[in-house]
Amino acid sequence: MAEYKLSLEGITKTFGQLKANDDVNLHIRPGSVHAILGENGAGKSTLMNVLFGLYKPDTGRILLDGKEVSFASPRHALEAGIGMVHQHFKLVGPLTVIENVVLGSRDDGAILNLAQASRKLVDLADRFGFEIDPDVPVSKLPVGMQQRVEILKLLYREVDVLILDEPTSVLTPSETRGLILQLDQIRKAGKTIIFITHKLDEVMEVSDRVTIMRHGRCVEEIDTAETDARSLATAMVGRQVVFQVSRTKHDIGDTVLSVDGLSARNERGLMALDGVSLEVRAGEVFGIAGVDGNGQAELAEVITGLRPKDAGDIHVDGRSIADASVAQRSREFGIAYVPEDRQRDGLVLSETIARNTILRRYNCAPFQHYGLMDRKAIGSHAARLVKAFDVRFQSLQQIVADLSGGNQQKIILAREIDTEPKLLIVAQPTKGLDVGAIEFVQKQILGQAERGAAVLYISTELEHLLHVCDRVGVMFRGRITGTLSAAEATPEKIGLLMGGVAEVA
Amino acid sequence: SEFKAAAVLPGSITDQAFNQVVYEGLMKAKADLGIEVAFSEKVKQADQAEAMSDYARRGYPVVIGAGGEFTAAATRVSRQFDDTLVVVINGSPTENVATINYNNPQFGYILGFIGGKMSKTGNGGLIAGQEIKAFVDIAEGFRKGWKDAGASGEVTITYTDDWDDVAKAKEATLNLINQGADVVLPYLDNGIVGVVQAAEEKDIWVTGVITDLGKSSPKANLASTVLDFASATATAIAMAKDGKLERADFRFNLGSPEGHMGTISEAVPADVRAEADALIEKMKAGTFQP
Amino acid sequence: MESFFNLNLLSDFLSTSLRLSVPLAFAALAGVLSERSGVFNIALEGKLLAGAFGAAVGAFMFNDPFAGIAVGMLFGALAGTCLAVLGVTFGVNQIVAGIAINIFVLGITAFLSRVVFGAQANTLRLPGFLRFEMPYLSEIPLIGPAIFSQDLLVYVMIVCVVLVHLFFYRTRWGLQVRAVGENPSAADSAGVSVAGVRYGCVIAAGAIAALGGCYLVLSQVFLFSEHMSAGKGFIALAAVILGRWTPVGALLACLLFGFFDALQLRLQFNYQEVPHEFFQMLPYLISILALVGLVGKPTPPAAIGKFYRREAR
Amino acid sequence: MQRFVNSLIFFKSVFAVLAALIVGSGLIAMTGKNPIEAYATLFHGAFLDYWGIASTLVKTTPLLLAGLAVILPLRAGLFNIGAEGQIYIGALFATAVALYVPGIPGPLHILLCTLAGAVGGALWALIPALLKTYRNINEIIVTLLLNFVALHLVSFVVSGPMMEKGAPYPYSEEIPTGVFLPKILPSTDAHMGVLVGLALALIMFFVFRNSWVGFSLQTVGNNPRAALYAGMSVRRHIIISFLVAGALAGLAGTFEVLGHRYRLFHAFSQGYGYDGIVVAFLANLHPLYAVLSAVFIAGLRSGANIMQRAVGIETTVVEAIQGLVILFVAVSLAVRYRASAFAGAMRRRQALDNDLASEPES
Ligand SMILES: Nc1ncnc2c1ncn2[C@@H]1O[C@H](COP(=O)(O)OP(=O)(O)OP(=O)(O)O)[C@@H](O)[C@H]1O
Ligand SMILES: Nc1ncnc2c1ncn2[C@@H]1O[C@H](COP(=O)(O)OP(=O)(O)OP(=O)(O)O)[C@@H](O)[C@H]1O
Ligand SMILES: [Mg+2]
Ligand SMILES: [Mg+2]
Repeated sequence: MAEYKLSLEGITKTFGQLKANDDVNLHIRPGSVHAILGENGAGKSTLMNVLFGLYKPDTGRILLDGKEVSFASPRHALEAGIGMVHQHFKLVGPLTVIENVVLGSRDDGAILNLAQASRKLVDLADRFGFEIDPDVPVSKLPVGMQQRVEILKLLYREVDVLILDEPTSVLTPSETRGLILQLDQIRKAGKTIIFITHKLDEVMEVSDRVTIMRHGRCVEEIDTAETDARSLATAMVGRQVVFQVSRTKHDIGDTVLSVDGLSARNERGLMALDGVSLEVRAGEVFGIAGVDGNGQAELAEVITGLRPKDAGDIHVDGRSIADASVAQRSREFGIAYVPEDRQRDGLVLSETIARNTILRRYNCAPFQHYGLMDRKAIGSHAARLVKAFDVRFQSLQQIVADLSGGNQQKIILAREIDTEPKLLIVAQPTKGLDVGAIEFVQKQILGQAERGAAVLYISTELEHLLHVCDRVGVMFRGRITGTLSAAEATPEKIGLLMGGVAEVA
Repeated sequence: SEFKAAAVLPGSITDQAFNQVVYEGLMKAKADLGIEVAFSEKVKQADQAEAMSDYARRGYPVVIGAGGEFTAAATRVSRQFDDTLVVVINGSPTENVATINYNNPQFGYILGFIGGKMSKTGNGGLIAGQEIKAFVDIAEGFRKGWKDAGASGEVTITYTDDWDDVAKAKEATLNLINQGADVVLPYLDNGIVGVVQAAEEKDIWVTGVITDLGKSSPKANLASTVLDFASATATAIAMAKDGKLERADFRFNLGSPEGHMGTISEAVPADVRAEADALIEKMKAGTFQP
Repeated sequence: MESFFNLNLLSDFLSTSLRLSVPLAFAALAGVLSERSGVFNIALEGKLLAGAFGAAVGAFMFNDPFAGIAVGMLFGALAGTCLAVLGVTFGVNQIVAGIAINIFVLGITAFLSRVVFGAQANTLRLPGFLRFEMPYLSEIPLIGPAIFSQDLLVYVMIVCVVLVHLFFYRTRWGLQVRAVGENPSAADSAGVSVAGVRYGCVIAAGAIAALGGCYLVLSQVFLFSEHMSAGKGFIALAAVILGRWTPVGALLACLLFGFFDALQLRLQFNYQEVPHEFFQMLPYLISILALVGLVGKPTPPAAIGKFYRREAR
Repeated sequence: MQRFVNSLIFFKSVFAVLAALIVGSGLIAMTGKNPIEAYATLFHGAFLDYWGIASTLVKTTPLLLAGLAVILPLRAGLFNIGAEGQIYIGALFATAVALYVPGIPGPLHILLCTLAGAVGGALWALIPALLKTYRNINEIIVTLLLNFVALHLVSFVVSGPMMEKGAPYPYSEEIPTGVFLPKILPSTDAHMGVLVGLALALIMFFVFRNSWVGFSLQTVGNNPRAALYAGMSVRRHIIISFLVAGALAGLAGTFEVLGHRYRLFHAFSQGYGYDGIVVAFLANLHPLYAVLSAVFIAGLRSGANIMQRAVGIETTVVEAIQGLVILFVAVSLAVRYRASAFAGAMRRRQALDNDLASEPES
């Protein structure tokens, strides 16, 4: 057996003028879990896409079991026993879960036998503690579920090398635990795992060895046992990172947002919000915890006007916003919103950075006069935002699709915060961000609270909530099952509420 | 210099019908008179005026527009080009333009008369691409003849909305047959083939008005007249060459070299033939006009 | 009106409806196949015509209708290959490519038909398929004569619909086609060859649409005439959408269309005093009404018409 | 530099045309004619000859307007296959006003007819727009089907209520000479419509590029969910873009009548609406390039007609060559992505300069 299961040697990949991977060398031992760490845009996904045959490298070679291979397409990689969970899901929306899982696999002959495949899949899911209905179209699933489908798709194929590109970013803590335990078993079965994540504790827990990437290069490779989270973070970002963004004391003011008995339906016509009431005051950060898909997204959408309500009332500064349009809520009532799915809802991917920074104010002064866009104003506005938020980019005329996920998120955040909102709603704002970026984003959000904005902070990441929020409400099946103050909230209490076990008055 | 003539045709010169016949007339004139000829086929309506004026500009003393839809454009073209004589086949009489027409009701009448005599069901059918004047006149004559023959039923008209769609024409004919028609008259271009096929398959009669269907389908042909646009075209060109074609309306009656009876089926009894012949004579003599 | 209740007439009427829908159905089925794989197929018209021409050439040269089918399908497949090369490999906008193919086929078939058949183009009677009565079945009242005494290609059409349906929903490749049409990048990552699937579908679609042209020539009129597809490819395109990109749905849509086309001929007959244009609008208006009446929205395959290039995001 | 790249791209299309013509010369040779002579006639007839230019301009008008009618809704992500029907209804409205609203001084009457034509087209386009917004019914199929309905409707009108008495063919009476559009080339058919088309293309270009309407339209087209989030009304955009597109197509029909046909003919459009799709795509949905592609196709058509008349080449050959040309040009446009990677790099470079120049001082 070769010393390395996989070796990537001298991989360079450029997009236009950007060197996304610059002479990268990576060696993976058989039967190990190898973590790859790096800031947003460091080139991790690009490297994995090269390995998986999706991208063709400019130079460099790949050795599998000591033999040089070259994958013209993912099919060849899969045939060689390499599988990948993509950061941005590669799922076919209208197809069911099981159809997505068996797609492209060639072991069941010409005729589809979905029933048999479903049984195999459900067995597999059980082993991970994943609950999944094989016959639902994937597009009807919440993001967290889709993530699970991605992982199951890979496990179902029984490949030798598993590439996992941020598989845990939308899983609940218990699901993450299930996955990590399973990864352990898979490794014990002799398989090799490449694991990309921004969560240092996960790295410390599962990996045997870590590679750190920065600006398209590998800057460090080290055995996990010989390092700790803090030094990993420093190596990754190139500076010291404060792990816990600390809250400075500030005053809580009058009620800004009050939601009263709000009910609404989701796309499938099912009750997604079922009589939700809550209040958020100026300067306060109110967290919404809960397993993904329990009505959090719908709550944000109803408040911002993107989804009609069935019943209930919403007041901002004491005025009802029931009849206000999306634009009015944003401009007159000062509601800013960072949506959960940034690529689907928050950005126009095929548009330039400059134009995306004015998306919600495109027809307001100073960006337009007499119907005409003011390019200068737009340009200087965009330039100011990207500078203030440290967005990594090449040009303001670059399309947003070419930015890494973290930088895309920064653009949305910059755009929303720049309006100095009265009410800031953020949904999963740190999803897929590196530690440095998380720190930055949380600081910005807290900064808004300090300025006097009311903040509604929706997240599935308990730890983040506990760091940032004054109060945390827990959602379960469209209801708020309990609200805890920062002082009384503990992961255990919240965990119980999230499962709907207890209802605290 | 040498005499030249040009024709602008809306359809294809191989359509076995109107366009092909006019084209053949042009070729006949070329052969008989030894003149230079030119033509444009499949000219879209929007380009018809342009095509005619282009020929005029190129110095053609005679430009023929094949079809009534050229009438409007012809007026303008002849206004613009004094030296060119514009001829429209099936056109409505227009100042400064020579129009060539047949006495269409006569042709329709005689076919309707024979058809009415021979129909067992008493029902006849007409199939046309579109509702154009020439056809409406034929249909009117046909109906009159049908009635005068003493047939009991109705004559119905179906429009296929496409002069060339053979399959559609065939289905339309089958439909007429299903409804009881046993004599049909097609007024189509390529579509005629479909009508004749249906008639042959269902063993009913067809009557040809433009071309002699007795030649292509002796089995189904009951009676045909020949609107010999080829001769008409050639005649017109010859007259123009001699400077005899006036800017006025020419009308060919049934029984002229340019428009006459074609094949009549053996199945038509002698007495019916005689009656028909008498009617033709009357029409020729001008004592009877349907 | 009485004639409507006459059993023979009704059965003739149904039979006409069916015959009018057959070429549409072949073309629509082809449309479903290629659009499900993500390739927009406005070239159906050209493929029908290419098939018709091929059928005539084959039957003329070899004096055998089966040779006609073979050559017709070959020509259709060639037109399909052309669309695939342009749309899948070169990334030419598929609508433009399709329109260009239509124009080209229209010209070249007319030109070549004059070369091949010469002056006899329209008097020719090519060998074709005749209707035959299925024993027993054709004696069923009403539908017997309408459905069970047609010619070979009608049954081929029905078999094709069933086969494509089974292919889509019961086979591994069918699943791949559906995936490629929805999300090529996901299918690619799952190890499906996007270009391979699209080539296969578009070429097969060319051959199937060509069968519609074969039907026109070998079953209906036994000769080739210029532009004999007469816009049927575009109606088929509408049927694809009306049938919601499913084989059976498309067939039903074509039958609906054929039914109302037959009905409009009949109504013209029965109501001579009503301007015929109103009846001629009928099939189109009914299709629109059918769309309005259907519940739920038809969603096209998401990737339809989009060129897939791996490294673009 | 940018301009140089653009001109390369432009020349690539020219090469494609040449390639198509070379392939087509095989066909011409098969008929026993001389290809070089034929092509010389085509080119000369389309672009150099006075009458030929006029005929090219006449054909350009409906092609350009129909092309714009396809481009506009596509910016918002909607496919208007219905320009053909909108042309018919526009022409119908315009003709009705021309014939039945007498006693108005010429220029005013022309204006009124033009307005009526635009309204007619817009109303016809409103049907698919409403069905799309309120019932989510695929606009491609509705516009396609409505084309046939419009065709039959006009056919009915001109062979019935509007038909000239005793006319040999279904067409309306001639419109009064007062509403004839002014000519731009004396004693030809070339009329003012082409100037209107050009002006509208310029306006559309300007609106797309510089106004917030262009911005929101494009956002709706690129990502409707994000558009909702940005506070744009997706419905309103759909409806308005269809209304305007319908009006543009309606103008195409109007100018056909007022410009050089002077009456409403049965089936007069013969596919301008579908040609508009080709124009739009060859122009890559750019309103100014649409002018070029419309002139190009118009020139091809009128040149081909002249070639047929002067050299005696069969139409079937001409049709096949037209198909070849469109195919080849389409290919050449698609192979652009290499060039455009280059163009993209240039753009970024230039943008970088912009960035530097406008960086706020600190
Ligand atoms: N297809 C592409 N076209 C152009 N640029 C690209 C493409 N894919 C990636 N990039 C660029 O390459 C760089 C590396 O991106 P990559 O997605 O590999 O980062 P990453 O390390 O995975 O970041 P993240 O943690 O945010 O996922 C980024 O600057 C990104 O904008
Ligand atoms: N860094 C910058 N500083 C100042 N102005 C800038 C900067 N970057 C871009 N701009 C200006 O902002 C404008 C808005 O960008 P946008 O993407 O809307 O341009 P555009 O309308 O697409 O231009 P084009 O038609 O050239 O593509 C740009 O036209 C440019 O003039
Ligand atoms: Mg990544
Ligand atoms: Mg730009």
